[in-house]
Amino acid sequence: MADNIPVTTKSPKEDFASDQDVRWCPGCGDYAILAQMKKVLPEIGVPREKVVFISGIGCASRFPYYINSYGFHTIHGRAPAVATGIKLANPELSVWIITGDGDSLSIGGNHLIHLCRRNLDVNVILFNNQIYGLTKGQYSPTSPLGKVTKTTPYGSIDRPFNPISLVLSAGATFVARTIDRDTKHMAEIFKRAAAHKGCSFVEVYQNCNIFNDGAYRLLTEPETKFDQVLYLEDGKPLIYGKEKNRGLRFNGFETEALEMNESAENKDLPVHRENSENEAYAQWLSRIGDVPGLPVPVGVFRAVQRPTYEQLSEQQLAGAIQKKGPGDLKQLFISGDTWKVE
Amino acid sequence: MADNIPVTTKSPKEDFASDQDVRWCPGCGDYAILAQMKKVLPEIGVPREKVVFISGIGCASRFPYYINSYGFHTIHGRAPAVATGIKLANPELSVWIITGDGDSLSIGGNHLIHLCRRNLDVNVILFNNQIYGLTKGQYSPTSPLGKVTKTTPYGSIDRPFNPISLVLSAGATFVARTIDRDTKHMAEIFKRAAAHKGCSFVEVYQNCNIFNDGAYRLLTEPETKFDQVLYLEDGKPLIYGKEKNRGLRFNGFETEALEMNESAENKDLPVHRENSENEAYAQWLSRIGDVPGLPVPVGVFRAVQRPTYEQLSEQQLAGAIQKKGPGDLKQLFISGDTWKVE
Amino acid sequence: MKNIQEVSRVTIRFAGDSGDGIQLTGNQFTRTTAIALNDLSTLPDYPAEIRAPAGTLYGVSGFQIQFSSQNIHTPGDEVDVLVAMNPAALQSGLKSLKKNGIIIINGDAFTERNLRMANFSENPLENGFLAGYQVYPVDITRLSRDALEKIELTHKEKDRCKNFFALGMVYWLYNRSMDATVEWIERKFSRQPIWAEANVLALKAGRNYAEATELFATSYRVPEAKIEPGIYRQITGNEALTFGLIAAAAKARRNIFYGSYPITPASDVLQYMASYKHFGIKTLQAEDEIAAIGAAIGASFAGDIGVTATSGPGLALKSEFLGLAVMTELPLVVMDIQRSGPSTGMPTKTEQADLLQGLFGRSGEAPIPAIAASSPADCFYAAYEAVRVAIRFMVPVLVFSDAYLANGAEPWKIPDTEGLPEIEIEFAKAGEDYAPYLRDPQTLARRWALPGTPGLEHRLGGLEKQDVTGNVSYDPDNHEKMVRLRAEKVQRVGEFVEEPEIYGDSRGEVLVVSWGSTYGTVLTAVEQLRKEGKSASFYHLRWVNPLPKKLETYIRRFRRVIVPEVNLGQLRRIIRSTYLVDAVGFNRMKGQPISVSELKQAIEALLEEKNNGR
Amino acid sequence: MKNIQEVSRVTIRFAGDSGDGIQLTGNQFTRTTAIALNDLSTLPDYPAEIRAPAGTLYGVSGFQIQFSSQNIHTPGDEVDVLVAMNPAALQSGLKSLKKNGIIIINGDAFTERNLRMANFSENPLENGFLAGYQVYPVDITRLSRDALEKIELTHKEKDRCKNFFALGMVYWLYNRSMDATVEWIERKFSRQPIWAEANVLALKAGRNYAEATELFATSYRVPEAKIEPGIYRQITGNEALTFGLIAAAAKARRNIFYGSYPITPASDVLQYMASYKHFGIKTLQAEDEIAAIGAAIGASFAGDIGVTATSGPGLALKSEFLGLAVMTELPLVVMDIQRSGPSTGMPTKTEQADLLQGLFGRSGEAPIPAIAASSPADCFYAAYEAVRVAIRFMVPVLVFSDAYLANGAEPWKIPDTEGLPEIEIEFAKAGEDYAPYLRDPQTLARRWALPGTPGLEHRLGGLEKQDVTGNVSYDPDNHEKMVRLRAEKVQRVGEFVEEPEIYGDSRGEVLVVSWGSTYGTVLTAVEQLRKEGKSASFYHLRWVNPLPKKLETYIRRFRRVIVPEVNLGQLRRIIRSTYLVDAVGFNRMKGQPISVSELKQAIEALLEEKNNGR
Ligand SMILES: Cc1ncc(C[n+]2csc(CCOP(=O)(O)OP(=O)(O)O)c2C)c(N)n1
Ligand SMILES: Cc1ncc(C[n+]2csc(CCOP(=O)(O)OP(=O)(O)O)c2C)c(N)n1
Ligand code: SF4
Ligand code: SF4
Ligand SMILES: [Mg+2]
Ligand SMILES: [Mg+2]
Repeated sequence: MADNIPVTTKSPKEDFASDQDVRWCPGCGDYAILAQMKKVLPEIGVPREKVVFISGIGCASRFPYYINSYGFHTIHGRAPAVATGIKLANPELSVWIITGDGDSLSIGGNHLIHLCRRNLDVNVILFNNQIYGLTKGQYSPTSPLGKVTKTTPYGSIDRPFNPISLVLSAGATFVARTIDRDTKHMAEIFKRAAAHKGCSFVEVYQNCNIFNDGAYRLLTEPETKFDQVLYLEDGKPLIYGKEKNRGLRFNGFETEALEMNESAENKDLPVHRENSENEAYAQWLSRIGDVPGLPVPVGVFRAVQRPTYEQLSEQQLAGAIQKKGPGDLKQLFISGDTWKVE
Repeated sequence: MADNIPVTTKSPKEDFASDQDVRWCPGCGDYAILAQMKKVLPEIGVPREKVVFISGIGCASRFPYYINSYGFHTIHGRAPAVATGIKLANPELSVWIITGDGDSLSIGGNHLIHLCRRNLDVNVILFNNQIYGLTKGQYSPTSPLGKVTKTTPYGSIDRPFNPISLVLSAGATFVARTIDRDTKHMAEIFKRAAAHKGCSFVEVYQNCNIFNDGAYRLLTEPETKFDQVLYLEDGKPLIYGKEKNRGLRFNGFETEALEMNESAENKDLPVHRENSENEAYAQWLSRIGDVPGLPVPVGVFRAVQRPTYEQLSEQQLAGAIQKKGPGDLKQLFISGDTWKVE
Repeated sequence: MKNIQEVSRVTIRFAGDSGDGIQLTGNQFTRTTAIALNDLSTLPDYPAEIRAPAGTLYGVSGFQIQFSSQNIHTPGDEVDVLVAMNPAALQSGLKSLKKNGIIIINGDAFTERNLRMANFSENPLENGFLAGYQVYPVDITRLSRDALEKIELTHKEKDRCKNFFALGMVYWLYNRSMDATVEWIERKFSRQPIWAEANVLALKAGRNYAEATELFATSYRVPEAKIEPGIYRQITGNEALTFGLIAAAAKARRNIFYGSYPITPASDVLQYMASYKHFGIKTLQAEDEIAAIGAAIGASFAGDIGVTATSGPGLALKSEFLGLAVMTELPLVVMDIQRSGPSTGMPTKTEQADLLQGLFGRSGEAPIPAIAASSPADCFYAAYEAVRVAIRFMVPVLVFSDAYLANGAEPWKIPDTEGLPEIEIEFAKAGEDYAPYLRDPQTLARRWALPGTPGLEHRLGGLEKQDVTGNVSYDPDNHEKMVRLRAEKVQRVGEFVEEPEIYGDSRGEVLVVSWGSTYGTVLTAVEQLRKEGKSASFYHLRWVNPLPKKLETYIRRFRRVIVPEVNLGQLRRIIRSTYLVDAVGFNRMKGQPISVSELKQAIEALLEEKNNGR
Repeated sequence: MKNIQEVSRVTIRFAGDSGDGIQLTGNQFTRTTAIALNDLSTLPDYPAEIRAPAGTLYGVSGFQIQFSSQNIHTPGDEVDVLVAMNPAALQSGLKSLKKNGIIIINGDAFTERNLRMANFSENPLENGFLAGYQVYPVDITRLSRDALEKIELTHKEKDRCKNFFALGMVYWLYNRSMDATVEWIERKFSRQPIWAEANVLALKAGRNYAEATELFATSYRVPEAKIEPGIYRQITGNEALTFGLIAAAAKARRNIFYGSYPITPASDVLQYMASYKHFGIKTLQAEDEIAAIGAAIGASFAGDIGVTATSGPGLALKSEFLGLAVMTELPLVVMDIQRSGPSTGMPTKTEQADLLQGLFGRSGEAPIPAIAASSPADCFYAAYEAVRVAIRFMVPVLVFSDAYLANGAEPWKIPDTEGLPEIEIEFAKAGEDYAPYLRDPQTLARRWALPGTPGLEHRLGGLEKQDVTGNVSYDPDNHEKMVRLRAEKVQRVGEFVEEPEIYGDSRGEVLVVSWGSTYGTVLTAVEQLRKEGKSASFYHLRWVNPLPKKLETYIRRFRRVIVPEVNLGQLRRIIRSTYLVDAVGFNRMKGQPISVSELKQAIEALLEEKNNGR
């Protein structure tokens, strides 16, 4: 079952646009993400002053300047650390981490996986453009093998990370993917991420039209996208294609692609379960997109409930006070062995 | 199919014992690992001068001092970085990274996963004692939830990493686990790791008898170990139990445990495939040990062949020379626009 | 028939295998000494290894205490009494033993194997090697076993009591009451009466043995010292840091967020802090030092008091985030418990060589105020004041301690909580016209606005900030202005905090200037010199950045300035560049505190220069 | 009917949108100027954004060149000619324009929208705002479209040629031949003849327009400068670093291992290095700066020459590993291309504020020799010498450059490869009795032993090393010895490298001491003052650690010492502490090089003090 989406009190007409000039390149996919975020935020029921955007460094990471909420543009790769402190200091805040593929998977890889395992209730939005944008076009940990970039004139020899797989193995409790060009889907996923209690990770395929234009062309062009993208829907079979006539199923752990003459919707195909207990299922899904010929799943790969870090932390604090009484400075000082000099 | 084990030229009676006093606590599991390593090294066919041990900081990381080969006791968490430089500088060296659970999964988590994805041909031996030994008993990223340690007097609230799952998702091509007390198995796994071309990751369950004694007691005590440990063997079914009468199979992605009255060896159970194309299979295996009631798999989870990083790097170098001729300094200087002043 | 001699100052060193209970013995002796109203100072000295093999030189665990009827400030250079539980303890302890000093030896431990491990080719008890000392070999192991004959413990278990036997002997030697220790044992082992009994028996047996055998011809008494009335406790530097933070948080009525990553010798602080959750303390054992400070900065942004602590290599990792803290002007406390470097160095040993790293180890012009604790108990006040300044000035503040202070303990007069200076915070208020980088004209602090407050939404970051608005700015003149403002703000801290007083005359021949944990040593040296009528004074820095105004005045009034440090001259460099004074250094890099006598010699050499015509 | 005036020195600034091809235009002008045998110096000035929206102030891309018949060393303080392709370029360029300077303006770009974006409330071409300048508004867009009428390109495409139209006009103004540019265009667009044709047409049209309309009453000629014979090329600082490394590796007959993580303004070096794999260069784009230096250290251990480069925030991250490099005494080169800080600061702007971080930003006493490049071309020699010293002394070496040098270019006389100093390595040999920490008595270097060599197996690490054997040691005296040996080794570098010479008299009134990229500015200022008969001399450091012996001699021979820096006085602090001289600072923190005229004033003020009785 998916998480409930408690879109309760809509903040009445709050405007999340900030007064800063947006300084991305014209045509950058980041604009679409910003637009959806500004659209979604008023709908998630958290007033502006309780929203905090935290980012590292990169084109993506300029995002906080463009949202009129609290924000922190930190240093390269370290937004999860800062977010952890913020959320533990004030668990009531709605905390969003905005990061790029370099920021979160290169220099910041460790903080990201630790964030996931701790299951802090924050939302990570990873703008994956498979390139370092801000530093003008070096390859990133998601650039494909053989990719020619400024620092790989002979082609990259680093096998890319699969971010979905990585955060799954690190223990993320909500894992999803969406595409900059599919704004409706993106908005839906952002809302789901916001609603999820626990660490939500959203990979957004984002086009960098300056240094890596067209990285996702197959997934966004009308001629190809229907056969290249599989929309995950909880409780629904894994089907795709313009006519919904293509489907996936697993045989053991191997993937079978099926093509039929008619819609596959009511065929006997295994259905998608976001909350499948065994992580291996989502892991399997995460690898499908890497296989040539198979579609790239977008949507929610996994959504399960686990206690959040800040809940547990608050509980320990409360428990300690219950057990020992609220800390008393005088008592603290005279605890242990003391002696009196008259 | 498993990797071939090319135990060719045994280094004749080479002694890998160094002249340094071993300074681990009496009773520490590290001794057993050291002993097996010293036993295995002469058998892998690499002369002592071509062996390099690289470590970070921690009890485990003192290892290089105790092996008479080249060694480098670097800084906390960073052994993979140093190893990468060593291997790229001289691909002929047999490079071993020795690390602890804190060293490799806490401060060094990022370097570890990047090492895996690059598939450098090195061997990582992670001594997992679920604790920080050297700094005297703080919890680590593999300590279980609720664990009381010096820094978690109220119990840990951090969900532990599953190291096998993590390195699998990062792309490690050889992933195995063994136990300090099972010295024969350990030796076998070390040999397999050495033989594997590519990044080999071996998790060794290691007892820290001072700060975390008995973390693996169930897996090592004769009364319990047979029901708690499942030995993975390529091409063999997943069976365990003193009478080999217990078995595992998957149904979809869910795990079924079977118990029979007789040996399960010839029953119709799925067999273990180290080189299963889909990573999800090994991921499934990796999670089994986390489920109460199911056994902990040890052995080789995954072994697949991918080009190694240093091969690709050397190829690019050779290719560049072939294409452009060996670099000529004079030509370099006068490349581009020049002009002459007479 | 006791021959009692009065002495004013004694140094004892207990030493043995780390399994011998040396630290415990030392602590008991310390407590008893404190209750007997002597002033005292202690120095534990652990082996680097977790469990070093018994009998090895590198496995020796030591505990040194100096106690006196006068005020004292160091655990002593030279040892009067060495208690050596094995040959290795003897070997390593001899270096610092006084001529004709007393050695109490556990003769049972002088086996061939142990002798070999301790690098003795022959038994030093037999070959005259120890001539010139008063040697008392006692079969401590056997005697304590004998004393516990009736107790149902194995031999091995009984041997764990032998440290109390030794302690009993020493108690006799210094005419100490055993009551406090007996009471402690009984409290400690209230659930294991057999152990309580055994330990008490061993203790008494040791004392009785010394008495009955008239082992020592003379025993000693150290008269009471004049000690300020009050309630006291022993406190280590790391405990004191913890208490200081907790006290400051209580006074500021904010929570502490303590993010850290274990590293010797700072790990204790995280451990202590984690046990005080009922004070509203949140602790995070982060994945590394970088995340630890990052989380602390985040917590400060959200309204907690962000604190992190580490040692040198960890401070290096925090450098980049420290730059962000400077730029975002958030309150933050960063404590560096220095250890011996460079690199991993000698991680269990002390040193003061992170000063320049702390002051300058960041990219760009990123000044940070820094305070240094001068004794274990002073760590309390240093931490407290760091929080006060961090909040008042909206700056990161560095606190320097070191391994010597961290593990060392001294009696601490428990302060009156009401008497601690107030810590007030004035947050920006909902609805006000908030400019994130508008400054208080006096402190130059910007105002703290908490996420969650309507109307104060703003964005911080590491890009250069426009004055007042805090928007990103690449304007050349703005940058120049902001760089200078940040520097000026740090200088203003100097007007807020109290400047230390000079010890001794305020003009004269030689001025000794120091910082941090050398305090006790320098004070002792200068005290002694002054008693000898020499013209030496002492100025000990509390804030090493900014420097106190008075320092210049004093420097100009002395013919010579000397700066003793456990580094190659880091403060000296700053003093020379700031005041253009030819300050000389006294520098020792041995992983140990400097010694009073060596320092005295160095000062005397300066004093004598004049006679030699300088 | 051309009225030609001879001038000795001109500064031109091209400015426009980043899409306007400004850098390309500047580079072509530079090349032509070089071929015309003027001395020159250039300064590109990119916007911080990747693709800033057209017309914005922050999106202005600029390129400044000073050229002269004399030797010059800076791109000029004040601009003689501003080519402004749009209102924003005009707005931001006016600040530095000389009184009565020439402004060539693309009138077509002065639309209402562009004016608004450039913060002009009215059109400055119409309201007398530009009185006091020689203003030449030309409809460059329209005119170049007209010139390309016959070419089959869209309007938008044709507009991409308008920079050549502007360049053509400037060529006319300075009596330049267009041959070199025409030849370049034809070579560059040999596969797209239509573009070749269009660009050449636009270029010629611009020149013809200037000529035909007699746009400028006067044109100028800058006579040839005296330039050393040789083959020249333009080189940026980052290119020069690359070449220096490659040359050193070739001379040492070892491979370079270059590990780095992209960061402005150091990323180029990684990019260049990656393209020279046929020189046996291995590059690793590491996951972060820490891994980059770690891999470089590993590579050095295994026998490559390990190199890494970064900027300030990245250097902070490398601190811990630098400590390891100091302890393990491996050769390593670490280059810091400084940018404006603290924290992220103004990442595209220049600054010199990492000096103290570089020298002191590590835990413990961890000294490192450091060399600073003084001009773009000098980066070649700095990198080369760094490798030499790293290998000879078995030490990490820091190379300082900055954004100004990195992106700036100057003509470089291509050196004779044979003439470069030799770099010899003597590895330990198989079978020898190898002691890892046995030292060369002269350099104090230990010997490099390569994994793979039988019999030399040894283990390095960050724990303190025993002298000679390199075993782990906690011995107090050994630590003291090793700390001092490491420090002494760095001092010995001073005996190996050449000391710079003073410029000007070797005694006198004011000595200017500087380091790094201020070289050109300071030299110019001192040159000018000396021409005016003032007693000023100039000593520019090459190695900032250790300091040259001569420096003290000179410092003592001048009444005053001034240290100009793009920081708050970092070298000044070192000089003051080392020589106890009351060196004053000249400090500007604007993300830009300091200006000659301001510096001159500061020096003059010092010169005049005397008259005022100091
Ligand atoms: C410590 C440090 N190292 C390097 C950089 C330079 N840097 C800034 S952003 C970036 C990578 C940007 O790539 P990504 O995270 O994918 O973001 P994008 O620009 O593509 O959105 C790098 C290397 C930095 N700012 N700080
Ligand atoms: C930068 C840095 N931070 C912290 C430390 C302290 N430290 C040394 S080892 C260690 C953790 C050891 O745990 P693990 O890696 O599990 O190794 P073990 O001792 O258990 O074998 C820590 C925190 C350090 N040496 N350097
Ligand atoms: S460089 Fe790429 S990612 Fe960055 S703003 Fe431009 S288009 Fe977007
Ligand atoms: S502390 Fe634990 S891991 Fe370390 S040496 Fe001792 S027993 Fe082994
Ligand atoms: Mg990116
Ligand atoms: Mg461990």
